[in-house]
Amino acid sequence: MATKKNGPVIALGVVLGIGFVAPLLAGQPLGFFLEVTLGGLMAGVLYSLVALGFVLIFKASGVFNFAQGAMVLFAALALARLAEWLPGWVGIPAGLPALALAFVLATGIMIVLAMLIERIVLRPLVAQDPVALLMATLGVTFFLDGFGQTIWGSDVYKIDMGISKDPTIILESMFQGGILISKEDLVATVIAAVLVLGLAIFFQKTATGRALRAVADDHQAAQSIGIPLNRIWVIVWAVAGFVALVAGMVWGAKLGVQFSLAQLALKALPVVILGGFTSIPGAILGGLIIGVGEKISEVFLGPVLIKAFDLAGGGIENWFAYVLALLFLMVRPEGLFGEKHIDRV
Amino acid sequence: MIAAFVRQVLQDGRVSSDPVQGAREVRLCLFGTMRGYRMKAAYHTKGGADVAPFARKTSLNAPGSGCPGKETRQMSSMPPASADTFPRLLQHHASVRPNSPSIREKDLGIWQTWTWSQVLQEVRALACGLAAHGLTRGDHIAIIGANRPRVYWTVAAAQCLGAIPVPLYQDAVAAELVFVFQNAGITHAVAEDQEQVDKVLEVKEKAPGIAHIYFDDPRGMRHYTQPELLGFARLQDLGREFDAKNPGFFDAEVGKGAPSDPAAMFYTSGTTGNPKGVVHTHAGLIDRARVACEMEGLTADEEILAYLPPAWIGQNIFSYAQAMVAGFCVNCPEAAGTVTTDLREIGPTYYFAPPAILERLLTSVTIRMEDAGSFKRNLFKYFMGVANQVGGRLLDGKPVSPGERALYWLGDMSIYGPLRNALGMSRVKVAYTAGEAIGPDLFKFYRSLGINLKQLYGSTETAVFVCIQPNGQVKGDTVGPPVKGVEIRISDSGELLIKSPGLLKEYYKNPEATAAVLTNDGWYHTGDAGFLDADGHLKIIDRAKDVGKMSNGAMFAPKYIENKLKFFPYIKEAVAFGDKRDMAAVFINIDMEAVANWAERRGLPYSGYLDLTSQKAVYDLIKDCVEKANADLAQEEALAASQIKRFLILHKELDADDGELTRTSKVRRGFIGEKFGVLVDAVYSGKAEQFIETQVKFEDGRTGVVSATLRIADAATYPAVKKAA
Amino acid sequence: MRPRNIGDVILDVKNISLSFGGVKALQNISFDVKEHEVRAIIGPNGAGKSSMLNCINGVYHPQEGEIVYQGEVRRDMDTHHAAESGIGRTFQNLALFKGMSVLDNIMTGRNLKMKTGILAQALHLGPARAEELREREFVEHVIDFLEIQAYRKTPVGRMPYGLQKRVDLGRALAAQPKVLLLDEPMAGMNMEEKQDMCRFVLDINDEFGTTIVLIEHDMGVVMDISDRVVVLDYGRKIGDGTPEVVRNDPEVIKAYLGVGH
Amino acid sequence: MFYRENGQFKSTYREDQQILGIRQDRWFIFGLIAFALLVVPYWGSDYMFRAILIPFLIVSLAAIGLNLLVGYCGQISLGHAAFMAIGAYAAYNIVVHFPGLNFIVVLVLAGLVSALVGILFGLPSLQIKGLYLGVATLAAQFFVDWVFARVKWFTNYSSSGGVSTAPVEMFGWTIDTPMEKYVFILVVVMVFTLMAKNLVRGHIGRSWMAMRDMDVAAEVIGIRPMYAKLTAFAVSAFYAGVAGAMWGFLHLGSWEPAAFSINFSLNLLFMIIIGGMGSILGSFIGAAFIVLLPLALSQALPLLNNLGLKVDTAMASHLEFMIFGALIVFFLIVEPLGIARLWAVAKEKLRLWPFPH
Repeated sequence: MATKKNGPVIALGVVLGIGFVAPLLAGQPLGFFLEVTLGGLMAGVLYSLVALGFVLIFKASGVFNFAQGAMVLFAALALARLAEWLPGWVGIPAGLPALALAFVLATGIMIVLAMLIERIVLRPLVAQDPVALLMATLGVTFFLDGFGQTIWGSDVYKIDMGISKDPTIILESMFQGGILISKEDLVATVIAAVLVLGLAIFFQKTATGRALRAVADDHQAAQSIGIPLNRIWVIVWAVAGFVALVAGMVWGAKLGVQFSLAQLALKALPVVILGGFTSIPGAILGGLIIGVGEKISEVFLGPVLIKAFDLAGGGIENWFAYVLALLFLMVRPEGLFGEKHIDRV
Repeated sequence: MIAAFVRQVLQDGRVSSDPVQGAREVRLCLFGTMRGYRMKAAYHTKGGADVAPFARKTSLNAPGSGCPGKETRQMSSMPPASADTFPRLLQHHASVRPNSPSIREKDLGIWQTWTWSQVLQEVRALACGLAAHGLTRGDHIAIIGANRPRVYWTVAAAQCLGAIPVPLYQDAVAAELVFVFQNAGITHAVAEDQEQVDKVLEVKEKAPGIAHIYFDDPRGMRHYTQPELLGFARLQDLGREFDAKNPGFFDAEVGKGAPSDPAAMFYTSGTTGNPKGVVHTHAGLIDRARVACEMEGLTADEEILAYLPPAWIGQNIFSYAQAMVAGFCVNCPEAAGTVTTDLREIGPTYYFAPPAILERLLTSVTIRMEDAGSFKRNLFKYFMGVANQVGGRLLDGKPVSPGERALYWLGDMSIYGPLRNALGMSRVKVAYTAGEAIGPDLFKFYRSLGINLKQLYGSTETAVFVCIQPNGQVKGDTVGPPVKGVEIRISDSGELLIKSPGLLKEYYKNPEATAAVLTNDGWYHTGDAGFLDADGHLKIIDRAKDVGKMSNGAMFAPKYIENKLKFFPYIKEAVAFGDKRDMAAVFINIDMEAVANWAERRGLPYSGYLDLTSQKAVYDLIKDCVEKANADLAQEEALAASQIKRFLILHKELDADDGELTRTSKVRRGFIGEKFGVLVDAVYSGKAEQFIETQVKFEDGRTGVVSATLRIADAATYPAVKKAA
Repeated sequence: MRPRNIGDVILDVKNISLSFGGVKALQNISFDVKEHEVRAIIGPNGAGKSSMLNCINGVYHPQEGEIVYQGEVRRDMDTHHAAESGIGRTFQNLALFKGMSVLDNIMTGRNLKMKTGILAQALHLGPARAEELREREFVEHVIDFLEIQAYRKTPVGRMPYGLQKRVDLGRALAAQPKVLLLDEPMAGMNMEEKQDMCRFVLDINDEFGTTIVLIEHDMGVVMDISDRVVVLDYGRKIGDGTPEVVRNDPEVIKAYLGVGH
Repeated sequence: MFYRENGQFKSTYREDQQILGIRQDRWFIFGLIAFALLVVPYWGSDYMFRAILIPFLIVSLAAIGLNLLVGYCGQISLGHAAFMAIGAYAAYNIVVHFPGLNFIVVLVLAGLVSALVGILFGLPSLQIKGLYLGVATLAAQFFVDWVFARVKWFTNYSSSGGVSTAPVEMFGWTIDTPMEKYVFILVVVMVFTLMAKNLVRGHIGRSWMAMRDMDVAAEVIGIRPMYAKLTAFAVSAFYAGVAGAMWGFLHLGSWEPAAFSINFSLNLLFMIIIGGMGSILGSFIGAAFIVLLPLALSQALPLLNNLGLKVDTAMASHLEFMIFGALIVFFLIVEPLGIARLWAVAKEKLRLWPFPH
């Protein structure tokens, strides 16, 4: 059906359309709008990174991993603290070299974590109701939050990627005042793009990747041709752990590593609903839509709402993603790119 | 299922040699023996109240236990003498306790209850309906079905009209029923359901006298068009109409009834030929029921579960006659598969079970306890040991030390109480067992739990109650003294003769059979051999025809001796010789499993059955058993002479395939005596060992030869104990 | 032989076609069911038998055709309306409420007849309680009828398979259906259980006059208990008539009976 | 072991269907109630009422509400604290606009408002289920959080964004001491528990469980999914609303929107997972567990420190997180029906004692 193919386009169109109309209503310049949009896209990249982890795990094991946010926090904490401690332990110079080594170590930690979760939590719960699995990952979330802060500490930590925090102004010629953009965000975008590209290659070209796809398509069939499910799950969780680490690094660098990271990561939930639970492109596009939508609605819709309802400030971005996802669920539960097969009544 | 099982059990106790031709003589005799424990036969003097705070009070308020106040109160609850027929008893209770429960049935998930006045209404409607269909005084009405209120109402309704109810086993096949229907001249039949109706219709082809068939459960009956069929509810509707038109009819019919009228007829099979209809009168049944009620102090508050076949006289006595006399409530289970649950729910205060059922219950307890964790198992073991020591004495009102009492109380909290609850016997005040010999351990198990289980002796012809073990005088190997109204005499041949108000009136239309058992001066020949012990308790030994005499003239009861031995776990079978000889001797089959276990525990090596049987240690083990049995026998003056002097352990297991056992696993004493003649000769010629070669049939049909040199051992005997009466 | 009392057409399926995204599950199926009869639907696996039942009671909505039930014409039913107008249903793969006891499962089948409001229930007020007790008694008759008294309070999951099938039947019976759709009521049963189930099906038909539409694989059972048989094969109807007629229909023999029979 | 059921037979359906069918259970529960009502008020300390009993009881009520939805009807909710918030703010506004209204009426009205919103947020459940519904309820949580944080009308334009309440009054009785609060809450919770029990044993409860266990079969036998699910949402939100109003008025006294955050929601969920899904008793057990564990941990701190383990309060709260998380996983794997199920098994064992289960 026509509407289905055009769905993603229409959705993005609607979000951007609101954005175009809103500044006109508010009498804001277009350059500011573009700046906001770009800012939203950058934030969206971060959402996409977390959402990627969700999608990977859901595709391969049908588990709705509520703990992805906790994994992001855990990975970011590990990275930040290791980078801080390593110079003292092994005499490696602080700064980028320490960060690089910390990244390698943190990757190892996330892989071990993935194996433990698979062994201790998932394997005993195999073939359970999806809701039970969701709740199990809720348990994992709490455990990781507590565990991470116990071993890594619970203050706010920095990840210094050596990129200047100074904003750059681009397109000065086209718009009055140009558009403010942060280098950090640019780097984050690049990293995300590289990661996505890497994942795409991994899934398309490597034998393991193909096995993963086979598992995602049909568990039983995959098992019957000899693909060991348990190993696949470990790999997927490990990959998701790695994705979490990258997200944690980028996010941590931007916002600082702290407990609220885990909560922010919850935003990835509406992202995957928008994009579809099983689609990697969906996760990316969904993240972008939410990121842009949030910023635009906050900046442009916020004042309108504040005026109309006499609000004590904006904060629309706190719920925008969820309500958008909710509306989406009512209209198009399989998401933008998701498979038609859906848990419908 | 249970009914069928019980019937099987009850039939096993009978003497009929033909297992197929469904003879169902139910003899409640008991071949009790005692092992391992011994209770003094002294009458206890303590009153119920101060016997044991730890034992439940209900089990101890025995009449004659020095508690007169209680006794008179119980007596006064008995109906007046004017209520001398069952219909009048029904009317009495309906007026005295109209709103007390009379009968319950678990139906549609709850215990549907009818009060005495409701039951009277139901019976009245039913009787009038039957009358409208021509059932009159002296007619016979067949009742086939499981325990349901309507079965009992039909009995009462027939009795109101002066007709005679004939309850029949619901698992009997049509062919078995034909004779009964013809013999009794049955005109009306009440069948429980489609299955029973089909059966009666089949019988009708050979017994065309059947004019009316009523069915209780209408399921599946929609398409039956036979004119003689009518639903139970319709019959009662008919009765109500009839009653409305003839208002005085019912009471007049009840008024016409006399205590000497026949009240019911129970078919029982002899050893040969057709079944015989045992005719009992109102007076006989009511008298026996009343005497037993008074003796046990049964009141209108008792609850009983009716789960045995209604065609068996015991069921009629416990669940109809006694309920009618004492006015207590009868509970009918929901379905055959729910009896255990129903028993637990009701928790009867009055209970009967044949030994086989008690045995099965104990087995299930044992098996389930095997599965329990080690803590529970050890707890169970420990406290069952305590119960074994203390329980019986507490129940009998014998002295028990405070320490023992405390221990028993702990056991009661943790094991006995829960176990009684699980068995459905928490509230049991009186429980009876009868029908066959009950193993002393089995009997003691229930008693030590605090369940007042007692043995009784009786048969269809004697309306059950001949002897009952009184509270506080329960001896494992006797069935107690004769109850009030019963006279006992031992004939010169050793046969037990009985005179009792509850004796049968006659065998229906069978004067020869009647004359054979009932003498002109009113003595009934039981066919059982027995004697009264020093305390006046009856001890049943065997069927009279199986009892022989030793050459010195002393009584020789082989089955009694064999049973005594078989209660030892190590002895599987025993064959006793001694008839017309100067001493008693036995051949023994060891219980391979038990003895092998015993051998392993003691580290005794053996290579197989034959090897095990020839071991000296095994002979010593068995000798010990034999001597214990001798010690028991020495206690009985009449049997002291038949103590076992010599014994041997057979080299092969007695087997039905080799003709040594009947197909129902009873030893064929005569055949064995001939087959192993060399051994018999060797035993009586005093040899110490004897070689024998025996042909055996293997399971695959081949035959082979087993040969062995068997040791013959001597056993110590004891001087007869002379008892002061 | 059971005396029969078959009435007029109660359910008329006309030209039903059903497809799932290009897969044609049913193609132009028509047949009728008369009141009080036992109507069997047979056919190899994947013939569309269960889909047919699902169309009748509104689980699936056919793209074409109509269903006339008790004179009422409709393209598709909604499940609630189907249940309310007297169409009961059992399931091929047990669809019992696993967390509930036998009694509660069958009581739930009776829910349709229970009307008291939520507040009355919360307060257990007179009418709510009276209704509960009244319907309990009815349900007890069902339990009695199906001879599962011993399992009344057992969680259904703990019962043997054959008895679970009985509970499924009981749950459908509790609503006193006019038409009972039975989806392979004897699948996976041993001989004895099958006999019991046959007896129950016939007894239901006899005692309550319930019209029965059943899917069954056991040809012996079908030939024994059904009045008329519809034969489906790959979504098409290839035979219709009494067991005798169907048994001797060459096309049916070719498509179905010939294989392995 | 303590059960003696012989002779406890039922001769009417009413007896057979009563809530506490076994006499020994009846004694136990009545004993417990008598103890809670007659002994505890005179014996408990203020700390005990304020820190343990009051939160335990209120949170139990909310957990019962959540259990009705999740455990009985099978509809997941990750945002149940939002309904508590709605109840609390509704009660606040009712009291603001109708001062002097009997507090019981306020509670009921607050519950009703919450129930209405519950129906609204339950609407997606007609379309979606499982994980998707979980996200929808999260949306409710965040949206509600935002509304109460930002829309000044709801907080009566208080400058801080928080609200505070005066002591509750009704029938001339001012409920201001912890003991009085405890007694009032206890009675309310008892009444609502009884009503919940009545609901789940009635036909509405069966239709919920039917939806939970096998929704297609439920529809086929004539249960309307819309009715079943929306009533579950409504009742569940009603309970949460009442609990929320009591939490605000009787436990907190004054509060900010963060009082009913997503963490509260997740805690409620943990209560029913640990306590037992589909069990009223489980809701109490779970609530007790979640309320008591942090207290127990903080009590244990000095002990641990004495043992040489360096544990500070921050660490204790992390430890709490870990224990909760591990317990959730443990129960989902080992006993998905929670402690209530273990309790039921234990009871079954006692009934069968000395036989094994």
